[in-house]
Amino acid sequence: MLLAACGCANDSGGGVSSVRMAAIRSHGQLICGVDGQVSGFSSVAADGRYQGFDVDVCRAVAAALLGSGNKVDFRNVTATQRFPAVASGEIDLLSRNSTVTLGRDAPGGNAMSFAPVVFHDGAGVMVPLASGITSLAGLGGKPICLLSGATTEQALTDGLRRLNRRYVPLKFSTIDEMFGAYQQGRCAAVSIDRSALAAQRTTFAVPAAHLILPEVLSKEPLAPATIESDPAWADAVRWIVYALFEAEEQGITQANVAAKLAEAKANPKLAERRQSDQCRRQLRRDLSP
Amino acid sequence: MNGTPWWRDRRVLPWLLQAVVGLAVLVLVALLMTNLVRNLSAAGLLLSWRWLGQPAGFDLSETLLPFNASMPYGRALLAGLLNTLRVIVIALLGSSLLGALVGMAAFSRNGLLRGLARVYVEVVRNVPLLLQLLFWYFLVFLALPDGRAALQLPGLVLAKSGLYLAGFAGGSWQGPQLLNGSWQAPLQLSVEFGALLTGLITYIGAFIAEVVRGGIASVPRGQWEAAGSLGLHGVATLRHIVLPQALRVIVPGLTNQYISLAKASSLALACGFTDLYSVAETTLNQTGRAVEVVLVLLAAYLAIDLLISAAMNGLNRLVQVRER
Amino acid sequence: MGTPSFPAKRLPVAALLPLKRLRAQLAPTVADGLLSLGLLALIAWAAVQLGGWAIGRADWAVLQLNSMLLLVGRYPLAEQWRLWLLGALLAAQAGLSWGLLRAWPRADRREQGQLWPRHDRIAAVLITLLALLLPAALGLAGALQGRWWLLAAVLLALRWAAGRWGPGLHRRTLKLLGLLWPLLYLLGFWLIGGGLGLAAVAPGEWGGLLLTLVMASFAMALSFPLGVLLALGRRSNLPLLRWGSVAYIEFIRGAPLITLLFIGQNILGFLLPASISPDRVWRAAWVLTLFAAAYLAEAVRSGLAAVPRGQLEAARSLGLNQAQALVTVVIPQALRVALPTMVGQFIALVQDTTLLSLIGLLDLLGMARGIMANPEFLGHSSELYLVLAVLYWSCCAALGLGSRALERRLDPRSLAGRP
Amino acid sequence: MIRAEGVEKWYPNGFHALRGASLTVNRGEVVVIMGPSGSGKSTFIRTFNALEDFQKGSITVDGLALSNDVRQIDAIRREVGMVFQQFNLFPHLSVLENLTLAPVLVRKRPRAEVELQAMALLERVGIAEQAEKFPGQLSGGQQQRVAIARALCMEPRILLFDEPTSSLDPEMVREVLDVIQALAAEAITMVVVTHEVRFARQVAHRVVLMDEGVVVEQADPESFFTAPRHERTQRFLEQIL
Repeated sequence: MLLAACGCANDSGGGVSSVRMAAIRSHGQLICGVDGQVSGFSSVAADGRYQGFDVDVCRAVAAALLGSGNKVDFRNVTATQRFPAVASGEIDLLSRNSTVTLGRDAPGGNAMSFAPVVFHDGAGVMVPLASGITSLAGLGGKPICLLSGATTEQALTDGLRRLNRRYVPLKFSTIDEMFGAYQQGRCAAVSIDRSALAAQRTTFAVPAAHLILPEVLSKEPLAPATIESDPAWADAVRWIVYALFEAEEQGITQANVAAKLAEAKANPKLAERRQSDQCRRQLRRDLSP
Repeated sequence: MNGTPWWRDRRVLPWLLQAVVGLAVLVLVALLMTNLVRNLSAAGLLLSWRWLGQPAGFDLSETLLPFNASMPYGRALLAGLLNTLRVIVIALLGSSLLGALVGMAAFSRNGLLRGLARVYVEVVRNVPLLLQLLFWYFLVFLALPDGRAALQLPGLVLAKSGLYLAGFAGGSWQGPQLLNGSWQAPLQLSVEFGALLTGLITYIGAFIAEVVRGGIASVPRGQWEAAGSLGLHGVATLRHIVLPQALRVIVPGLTNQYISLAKASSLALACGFTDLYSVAETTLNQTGRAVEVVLVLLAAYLAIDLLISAAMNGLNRLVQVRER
Repeated sequence: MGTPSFPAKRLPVAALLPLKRLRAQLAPTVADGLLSLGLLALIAWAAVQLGGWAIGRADWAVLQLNSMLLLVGRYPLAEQWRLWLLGALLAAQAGLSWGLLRAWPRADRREQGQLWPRHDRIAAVLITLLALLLPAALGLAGALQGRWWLLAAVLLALRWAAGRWGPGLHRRTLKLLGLLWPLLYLLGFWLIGGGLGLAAVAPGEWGGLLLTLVMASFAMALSFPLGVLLALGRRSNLPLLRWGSVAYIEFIRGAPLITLLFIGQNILGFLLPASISPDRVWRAAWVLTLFAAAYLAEAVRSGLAAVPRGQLEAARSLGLNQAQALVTVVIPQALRVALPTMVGQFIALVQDTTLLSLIGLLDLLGMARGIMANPEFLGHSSELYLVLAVLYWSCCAALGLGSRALERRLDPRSLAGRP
Repeated sequence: MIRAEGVEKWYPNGFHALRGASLTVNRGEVVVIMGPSGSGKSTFIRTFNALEDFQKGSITVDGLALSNDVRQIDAIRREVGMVFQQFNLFPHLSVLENLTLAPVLVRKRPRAEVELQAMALLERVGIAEQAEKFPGQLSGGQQQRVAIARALCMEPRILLFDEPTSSLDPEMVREVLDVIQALAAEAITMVVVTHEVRFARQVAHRVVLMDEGVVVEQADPESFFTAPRHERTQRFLEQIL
């Protein structure tokens, strides 16, 4: 199934329907936009290699398309730069813990084509334990540090509005500075995705001195995104991501992929296999000039 | 005069050169524009201003214009613009004052004062503004104590939560007061605003000091001597004789500094202040309207520049006329 | 404040006794004396605070641990020898040029024949001290310290050698040596970026001081010819060229750099076909270049305005065509007049590279901001700010000093042959 | 050598500077042009090497008709040297470099050869010892002599002098005029705009009076100064003598 899915995606790229895939092929590299500074999602190791969950998605797509997970040109994009970078065609794929929202998916604005959700996050709030604040309601009228342009901002605004409370937003352009200001005590709380809160808290001198409030302000489904005007390319990415899900469920890894393949070949009645072969033939017919 | 081939005719050549350059620029612009239109339409982002009326969904702090999340983007940008203007106006006055003082200090008889003025100008001008803004915000203002421990001066309290100034409230003069552990005052500024103002004023002030110094130095030495022989003392000479003449040189230099101040105010996002640029970035993020947002930014700053230029040109005319 | 006076009117203090001199400087009047006392107290207080901090609370570990990050960013460790090689070549070239400048003074120079004028001796001692003390003070590893010493040694040795044997060189050889700078420039980009047999290092991996210097030097080198062309365009009597240049210059000068960088990062992609996707670093480099060109054009324009019309006429009447006349006669004179303003713009450009950190690039400031955010070093950002301020200040001040030295060197010639 | 007929010129601001000026200069002849200021004499000789364009009439220089052909203009400028009132030496080049610049760049001659010739020329105008100095370090008279040497270094067939002594201090006028006089003895074709009556009497083969953009009178120096035929010449001479 993994290979089949990859195969489908692989072949559809050779045709004329996806300008972008043709460009990636001729370029020999996948240009992938990542954050580059969020440990766990995308960061740079001491040897200069990119690592993390978002990075792995990029590598998987490159492997499926170009045969090697190393044929990726990683570009760090800020929260502000990410969608214009996709829309303008600068980057082929955005894998930068970006939340799927209606506004970003719908035509007219940040018209993105989102791949399946790869991470379920939610906006959260962290406060110093010493402040005595234990719930969202305690934040009324207080300054809260935010990341400029992140979805958490809207979630927080809505969350407090439901409680009939307002707050003083302090916006920063980088995660680093936002947490810097928070640690210096400028704001009563800091708000961003709970995964990032948890990750950042572990780096604090005394992690236990900070409390992540129980309220989850929003659902933040994170997904890779591609340009909307190239559905074939979006399809390819979607199925590569599905293939990753499938591989994880079936326990297929780089180490045992050859064995699993042999197993699948030994059992020709495997329905999925046939189906995927059909899919491949069909695609070839469709796409051959 | 006849029989000259056109490609060697000096009446034709200038036009030929212009035509070639013009054509090259035209082709380049046409190419870029074609790409722009194609890429924008592919992304469904063809120029449109309807989004200006849609609710912004984000909140802004410290706006002159009342604003909340349900108000439209257009109003958010306007609020940002007003904040930018507020920074520019206050910083403009502050840096002019500081610059004038330091510029005049360069002519003090007191060697120590002269030296300090020189050191201030040389240090501040050669360190990037952005670094200075970060320094003021993270190292100075965020390091302020809060609550009871806050820095208390007559009529002014400096705390991490903000700057509190005395002022008229409810018809009476009121100083900052501590209520339930948080300060209250008729006039409150955020530390972000304070850091931005301090950074801009000290930085631009150093450049203005140089302009002022240059202006005073441009007044011939004979003017000082003439005033001295009339019995005028130093300060009076400066005020009545030298400065009016120096202004002729100073005002054009000031114009440049004011314009660069206006542009430098866009670095507000480095210290967390909500100015036009910062609102524009958030807006871009929410709407994806990169081209429109940039057009708004360019138009706004260009308008501010033109406004300053026009005002300063008026001032310049006044100064030059009085000279005659 | 102290009573203002015209500086030239000051007492001939050198003739007075030291104590009297001090009094004339610090307390010519009672009010001045009080002011001086206050200022002295302020300075003393600041010095005590700073000294106490530097000795007591400052923790330079943040610099020791991050020195390579600040210098070269994420530049691959295995390829860093290329940067050291480039550093050595630059030191060699700088030493060579310095020595030759002294060996070949203009016919009218005062220091003629002096191999080590006083300023040079001071500079040499400073360089030696810096190379010896700074790495040690930062507690760098032995191998790294050795490399810094080597760089300084190469610089001073070649300075000496060039000063010693430079006068014996043929004029033609000297001209060829002048070509070394652009050559080294190209070589530098090759060494940094790789390719042509060297492992490629993508611009995304350059960082810290390296990125700052690459960006600044790239923008300086390219904005220079662009700026000259724009200035010529603005002063041209061909309306299309003039108005085109004016429109460009005023547009760029009217917009804050951050919005232009914003265009480079967010809009440029829409303007280019999908097949062209320049790296984010190069986009920013080009934006900086185009930005600096507009400001440089204004500086050059003022220089061009200072060249009398007769110069062009004289050149044309000798049979030089327009281009030859501009290149050999008008532009060199204009540049000399514009030099101080131009260097001012270059200093501004070095400072402007810090804005790259606002668009997500890891220049020196961007790198430092990342390090400061690391909770491990929380509370020690003062040290970083101080070092950064000193670094930027040195770069800018060095440019300023260099330009003043160059001005002086050109000075006898600038006593123009104008009546 | 030079044949100008009915030259008319309007400046862009509408000023009618030349109103049909005509003049013929023969090979080896020294012509001095005089006239009140604003009479168009400078403009007139500047049309000879196309520093100024003109709208009507024709000019032939050394057999080549001046046209708008840039190649022809360059060819004429190579053969016509010019010395300016303000010297216009290149202040950023040494005296020697001032002389060698054009021959090396325009005539593509080897530098070493040009330098030899330049030194010889500097010797001739009496300032060889200043070759390495810069123009700013020379006196006005020395500068003008360098300018003459610079023009000669291109080996022109015609030399134009545009008020060469007008911006010199009185004591330096002589040294420059001596140089020009020596050149005249070598039978170089020269057109000199000047107010120096004594020079005109001694050196000129022909003196021309220009007024209001036309050539009013031309005659040999003797008759020009002693028996002017034209009423405007008489008035002019009364003013300057």
